[in-house]
Amino acid sequence: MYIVASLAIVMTMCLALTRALLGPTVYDRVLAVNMFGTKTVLLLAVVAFLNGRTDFLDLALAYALINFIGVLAVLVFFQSSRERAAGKPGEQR
Amino acid sequence: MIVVFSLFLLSLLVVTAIAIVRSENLFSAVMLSGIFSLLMALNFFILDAADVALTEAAVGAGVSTVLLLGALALTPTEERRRKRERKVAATLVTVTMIFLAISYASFDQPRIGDPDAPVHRHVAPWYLEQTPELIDIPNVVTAVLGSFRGYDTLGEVYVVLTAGIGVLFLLSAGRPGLLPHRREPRIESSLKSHLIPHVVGRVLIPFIVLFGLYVQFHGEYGPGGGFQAGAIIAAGIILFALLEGEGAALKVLPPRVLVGLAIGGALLYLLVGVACMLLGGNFLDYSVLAADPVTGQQIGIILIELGVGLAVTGTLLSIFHAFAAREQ
Amino acid sequence: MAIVLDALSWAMLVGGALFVLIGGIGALRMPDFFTRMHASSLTDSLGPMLVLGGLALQSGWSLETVKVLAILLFLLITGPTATYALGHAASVAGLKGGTREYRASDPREPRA
Amino acid sequence: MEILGLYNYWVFGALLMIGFFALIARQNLVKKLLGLSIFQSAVFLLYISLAKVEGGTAPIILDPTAAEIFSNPLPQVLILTAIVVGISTTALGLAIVVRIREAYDTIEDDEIRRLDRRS
Repeated sequence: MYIVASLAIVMTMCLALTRALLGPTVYDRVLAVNMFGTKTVLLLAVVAFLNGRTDFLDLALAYALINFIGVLAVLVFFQSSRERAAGKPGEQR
Repeated sequence: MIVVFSLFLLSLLVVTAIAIVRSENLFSAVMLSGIFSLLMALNFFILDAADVALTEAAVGAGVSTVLLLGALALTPTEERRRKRERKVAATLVTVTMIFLAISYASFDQPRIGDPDAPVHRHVAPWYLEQTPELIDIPNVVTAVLGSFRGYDTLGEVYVVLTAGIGVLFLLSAGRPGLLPHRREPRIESSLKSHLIPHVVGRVLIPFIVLFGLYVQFHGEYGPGGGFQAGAIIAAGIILFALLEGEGAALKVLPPRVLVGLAIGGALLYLLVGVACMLLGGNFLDYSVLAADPVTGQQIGIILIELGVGLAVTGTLLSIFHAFAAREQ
Repeated sequence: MAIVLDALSWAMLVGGALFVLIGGIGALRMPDFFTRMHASSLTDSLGPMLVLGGLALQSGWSLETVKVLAILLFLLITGPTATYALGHAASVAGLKGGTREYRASDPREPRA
Repeated sequence: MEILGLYNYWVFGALLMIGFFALIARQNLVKKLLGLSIFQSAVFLLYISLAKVEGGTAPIILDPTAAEIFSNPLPQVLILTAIVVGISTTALGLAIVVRIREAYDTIEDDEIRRLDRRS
């Protein structure tokens, strides 16, 4: 059963990767990366059970906590590049 | 069955790498390299390297994306389009030839996972055999990292520190002082105006730092150690900087403190080694730190892991702030 | 009792895997960004709930259960937040919904 | 099955060469750095693949009396430190790119060389 679950997750990762490759907008890529991160957490958890080394759940926990930062960093990047494009005063480039 | 996964994930790795090189927009290349890092961690995990996978997770998910985006904010994100050049074709041919040569050479290599391969016949069995006896901690990786090959790790910590100092030098040129100083308040790019991410992020920060501390001090018993913990804690504080604006993060942890952490951590490692010499042992031979050699080894490993954690946190955060300060 | 729990956890695992897969297909096949986000975000909450719930039932009552539930908790907090933030950013940037293909007038990649 | 045991080497070779290609054929300096980090990851993958022992598990000995097979800890230690070193050296490279962009207003290698020749 673990095998079935992990196979489905790996298939989904494949689909998410395809979406990241196709784009077309930059938001699709960010969405795909976010999806990929969630699937990574799930796969790590399932494989930890599959191998019987459940002490390695720490890894999945690390990703569950940290993946969020990447998306937020992207948002800050968008925001600052929009501000810069709007030519806010005091922004010398 | 796990073999099939492994093959599949390895193939995805190659696809992603090709996509990174082909994409003309640097932003999407950075996004794809985030996926590359996730895949890399999964592959490490399936190849039984839990510690390495945790390191890749800690570094790749938080710090690496943030640094690349910080640099992209200072450079054009679009790669200039150009006609297909002759040089590209020639390179492609050369690269393919070398790839074929490597593949051909691989037929003489031991199969992956072969227990009789030369790698497994050298010092590794000795490490696995002696760790419970000499150091008595479950995680052999931490034992080798901290004690058996402590010299290597010392060198690596100083390489990280040197790279951090280099970044500070390069990015602080043209302004007074080496450290990025407190600046005039300005319109900062923070997520303060976004209520939901702001609240959720603030809830998350203590858990990330707590988890970092757990990884730091649980490194003897499970996957973890100073390098992973340093990267995770740095990621937590970077999250704070993203939410509250970079100035607020600098107020909590000023540049001086960060540089102090980096240098202090590296010095702590060195001083543990010197203390061993003063107590009559060899450099970085922790057995002399306590009456019982095994306890001495454990104390030594905990101390140097602490030094590594401090140095990595300080260096990564200094690098992050150096990029952010350049943005204005 | 044990067999019931076992069967329940297997059912949850397989069901969760199914939802995850459906979300993946949706994210690939849907026609525009917001519908794709719809497909992936809903299943990103339901899938982990079922998969990790199944794993928690498997592990009995131990430290592993706590860890699995912690992972689930963090995923449930961060996933929707990330989706909200992304959707907000996309709509502020002027990306329009509606079932049509990408048009050249849509904001594409940000320029610095 | 025997031949599949070599697959990791091929992936290593492919990644190595993809990174190398980006390093040589791409003019954009950030792209070159990304290529460098792919190159680096290829080496990481090779080391970790070598550390794998069939039927083994990660080298964390919870019960010293049990006769378990463990994978090789040494390459893992080397790569663990190398990952953190890798990100800091990448940051150093990015810092140099940022300075180049400020001095030349471009990060394309050929344009930089043209500007150099002109001055």
